[in-house]
Formats: sequence, structure tokens, C-alpha cells
Amino acid sequence: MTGRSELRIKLAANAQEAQPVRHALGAFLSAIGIEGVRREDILTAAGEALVNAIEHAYDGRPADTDEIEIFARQEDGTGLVIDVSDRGRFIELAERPGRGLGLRIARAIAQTVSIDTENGTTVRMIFTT
Amino acid sequence: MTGRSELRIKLAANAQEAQPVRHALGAFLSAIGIEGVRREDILTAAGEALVNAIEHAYDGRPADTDEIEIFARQEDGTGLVIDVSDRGRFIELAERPGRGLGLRIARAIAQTVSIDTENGTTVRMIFTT
Amino acid sequence: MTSRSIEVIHLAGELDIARRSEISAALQVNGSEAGILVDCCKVTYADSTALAELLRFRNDAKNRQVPIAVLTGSTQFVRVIQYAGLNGVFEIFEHRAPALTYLSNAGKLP
Amino acid sequence: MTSRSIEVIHLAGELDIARRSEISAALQVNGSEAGILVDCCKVTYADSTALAELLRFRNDAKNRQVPIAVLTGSTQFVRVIQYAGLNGVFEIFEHRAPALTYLSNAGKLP
Ligand SMILES: Nc1ncnc2c1ncn2[C@@H]1O[C@H](COP(=O)(O)OP(=O)(O)O)[C@@H](O)[C@H]1O
Ligand SMILES: Nc1ncnc2c1ncn2[C@@H]1O[C@H](COP(=O)(O)OP(=O)(O)O)[C@@H](O)[C@H]1O
Repeated sequence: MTGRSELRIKLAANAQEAQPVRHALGAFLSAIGIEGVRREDILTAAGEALVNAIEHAYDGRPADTDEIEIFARQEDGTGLVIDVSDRGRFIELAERPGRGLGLRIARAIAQTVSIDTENGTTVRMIFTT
Repeated sequence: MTGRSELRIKLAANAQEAQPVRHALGAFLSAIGIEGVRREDILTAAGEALVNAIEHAYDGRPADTDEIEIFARQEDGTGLVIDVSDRGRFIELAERPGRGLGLRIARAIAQTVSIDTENGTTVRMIFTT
Repeated sequence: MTSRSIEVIHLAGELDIARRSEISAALQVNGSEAGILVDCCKVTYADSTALAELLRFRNDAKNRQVPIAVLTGSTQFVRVIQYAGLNGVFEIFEHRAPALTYLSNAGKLP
Repeated sequence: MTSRSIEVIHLAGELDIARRSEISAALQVNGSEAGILVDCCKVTYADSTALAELLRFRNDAKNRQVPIAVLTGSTQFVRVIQYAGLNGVFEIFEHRAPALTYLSNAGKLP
């Protein structure tokens, strides 16, 4: 019985998976006392990172299981940290009209959004609480 | 990005905490594909262990934070394992009418229920899936 | 007329430890009832805390010779009673009409 | 009478990537409308996929000179538009009547 509250879910790169994972994250946030607008915003930001991994990481290749992981945990002094990781390849953004909204939304909500593109993509979002 | 799907929540020994934690577990189970009767039964069993920790472990002493932890994870080959741990003292059961239902319910649902009473109480429930 | 009537007690939502005193207060029998229907149709979850209160209530009612029936559509509720080994301890109905018929027959209506 | 009328498109629930083609199919303009009200009152979540479709729809409508208005009570929906930097890009209303008034005035009703 050591450790902090945390949620880790492995999912396939499948559009149908985003909603139940958001719901699980939402109920987790409520259980650890994060409610209201803050909760809704965190779900929005995490939802964007999830959708990116589902949509871009494997870019058309068929979906397998465990291609994506979301890992949320409460860290003392930092707040809530959420990593969304995949084993795909980050696609550098050539500006396209109507695209680029997802990361913009995540950046507007999280205190920091950092993207690590070694060995797949990990988007780390920190939400100070 | 290693590891399995898991949920860990720290909670206070407070009757109000059981419901949101059950909800978080329920949404977690749905997200990892455990649905229907199986999901409902696992929630029932985990709910009993949680209620015991809330009710018995600290037996009247005032509630603090982080007194109880629930830790659920998918284990390859085993199924779903849920530990409910507290830092209290296990109270050996003197048979009382109308009591003893909780562990009976958990045992009827889980494949195994084991209770470790060193350093508080950990009730481990294994659900083969 | 002073004919004794069948009382209905409604319980709803998730019946867990946080609601024990509320459940306990709702499940009361005074002995003047012809029968009591415990309507659990809107119960979505019940744990051993709720079952213990139901058991206590059933014993109170038995002592006062008031028949009780439990109405429920929830499969979780029905299963948790089975898991607790309380099969056959309660008269459980899925539909209102047979529950009321049972209570009318079991009770000593004047 | 062949007067052009205000069309209403209803969207509901959680608008995310799984529903992109459904959202895309719903958000169509053919140019004969006097105006289009996108009723999102029952939308509980919208992500950038939904916003991208709304943007595309708004551009289609603009090209065909059909005014559109978005009706929403959801605070998540309003905030996600802000976070995306799309403030002022859509005409957003909380209530139906002012939305319809806006469309009536903006549209070229005969
Ligand atoms: N997990 C990922 N894997 C690969 N590429 C990604 C990933 N996340 C983001 N990207 C790249 O970053 C771009 C911007 O993402 P985003 O701001 O969410 O906008 P959108 O998804 O609408 O393009 C994507 O178009 C893609 O090229
Ligand atoms: N976490 C715990 N800490 C201390 N005692 C416990 C714990 N869990 C169970 N017990 C003991 O085991 C007994 C049986 O538990 P249970 O079968 O759930 O029935 P009940 O809670 O109705 O008494 C409890 O009465 C208590 O004495």
C-alpha cells in the first residue's frame, strides 16, 4: 500500500475506444476529487491527445491491441500528470487549414504540453491543481 | 509505455467515498472491455471490501486521507486482480447475527479472496476473466 | 373505516454504507400495517449494509406478524441476495400486481 | 409558396472522432436554405474533430451565403471553441429565439 492514485489504460488505435477511456478518466478524476470545469477541461485535453494517437500514430495501418496507453497520476507538488503514448511515428505538421486544433486546445488547458518522439510519441500534459 | 491497464485510488475511511470509487472502477472495467453481469459482480465484490475497510479498519477513529487504497489491474493469465488495503487492524470475527455478509458475497463472486493482516489488512480478490 | 392498509416503502439509487441511517429510518414497521411492499425498482446497487438493514426489517416485521414483499427489477440486487446466501429469506417480486396479491393473501385484512 | 425556410440540424451526445462521418453527413448545406440552426443543446462533449467539421460546414455555408447559428447550453462546447481560438468564428446562442431572430435578419427571406 504505497503509491499515489493512478489510472493506466491500454487501448487499440480505434476510434471507438476514445469514449470509454474518457469516461474512465472522468470517473477517476471525480474519485480523486477533481470535479466541475477543471475535470471537464482535463477530459477535453486528454481526449485530444487520445484522438491524435488514434488518428495519426499508425496512419492507416490496421489497429492492433495495446497500441496506445494513457497514464494519469496524481503527483505531489506537481498536480495531475497525463501521458498519452503510442508506438507510432510523429508526423511533423505541415500547416493545413482546419487542422492543428487538437494540440492548440490541449495547450490552452494544460499548464505544459511536451511531446517526446523517441520510440513512438508520448504527449505529456501537466495540470496543476 | 510498458505495463498493463490498472487503477489505483487512495481514499479516506469515509462512507461517502465508496460510491465515487465504485464508479471509477466501473468505468475502468468498461474501458478494458469488462461489461455486463461480470462487471456488476466485480463492482459488488470490490464494494464489499471497500465498505469493510471504511467501516472496520479504523473502528471509530477519525478519518484521515489516504487510509485506504484500491488497486485493480489486469494480469496476463490470471485475469483481474483487486487489492483493497488499509493500515488498520483486522477484527477477528465473533459470529454476530446479520453480519458476515460482506465477505460471503465477495467470496461468492471472486475466484479467490485472500486476506493478509500483516501491516494493516489487504483483501486480495482474483477474478478470472 | 379503520381497515389496515398495505404500506409502500420506496428505496432508490445506490444503497451503500453512506446511506445506512437513511435506509434504517425508511425500513420501519409499527405493526398496524396489513403488509409492507418495499419498492426497490429504482435501486441500482445494494451492498451488504443494505441487506443487513433489510434482514433486520424482515425480522421486525415477522415479530409483528406483518408480511413484507420486495419489488425489484435490478439483477444486481437479486444476485447480491443470492451471493449472501439469503435466497428464500425474502419474498421477491419483479412485478407489482403479484406482490400486492401476495401481501393481501398473507396479511390479515379485515 | 416557395419561400426559403430555416433548417435545423440536431447534434447530440459526445461528438468525437468515432462519429466524424456521421457529423460530416449531418452538417451539409445545399444553398437553398434561408439559414441553418445547428442545435447542439444535447451535445455533452465535442472535440477538435467536431470543431473541424463545424468549420468546414461554416465555410461551405459562407460560400453559399447561408447564415448559420449554433445553439448550445454546454459549457464544454463553448470552452473548447475558445481554447481552439475560434472565438467569434461562429454565431453561438444559448437560447433558441435569439438564434432564430439572428438567422431571420441575416438571411435573405423573400
Ligand atoms: N500521436 C501522434 N502521432 C503522430 N502524429 C501526431 C500525433 N499527435 C499529433 N501529431 C501530428 O501533429 C499534428 C497536429 O495535431 P493536432 O493539433 O491535434 O491537429 P489535427 O489532429 O487536427 O491535425 C497532426 O496533424 C499530426 O501531424
Ligand atoms: N478491513 C477490515 N479491517 C478490520 N476488520 C475487518 C476488515 N474486513 C473485514 N473485517 C472483519 O471481518 C468481519 C466480517 O466482515 P464482513 O463479512 O464484510 O461482514 P460485516 O462487515 O457485515 O461484519 C467484520 O465484521 C470485521 O470484524
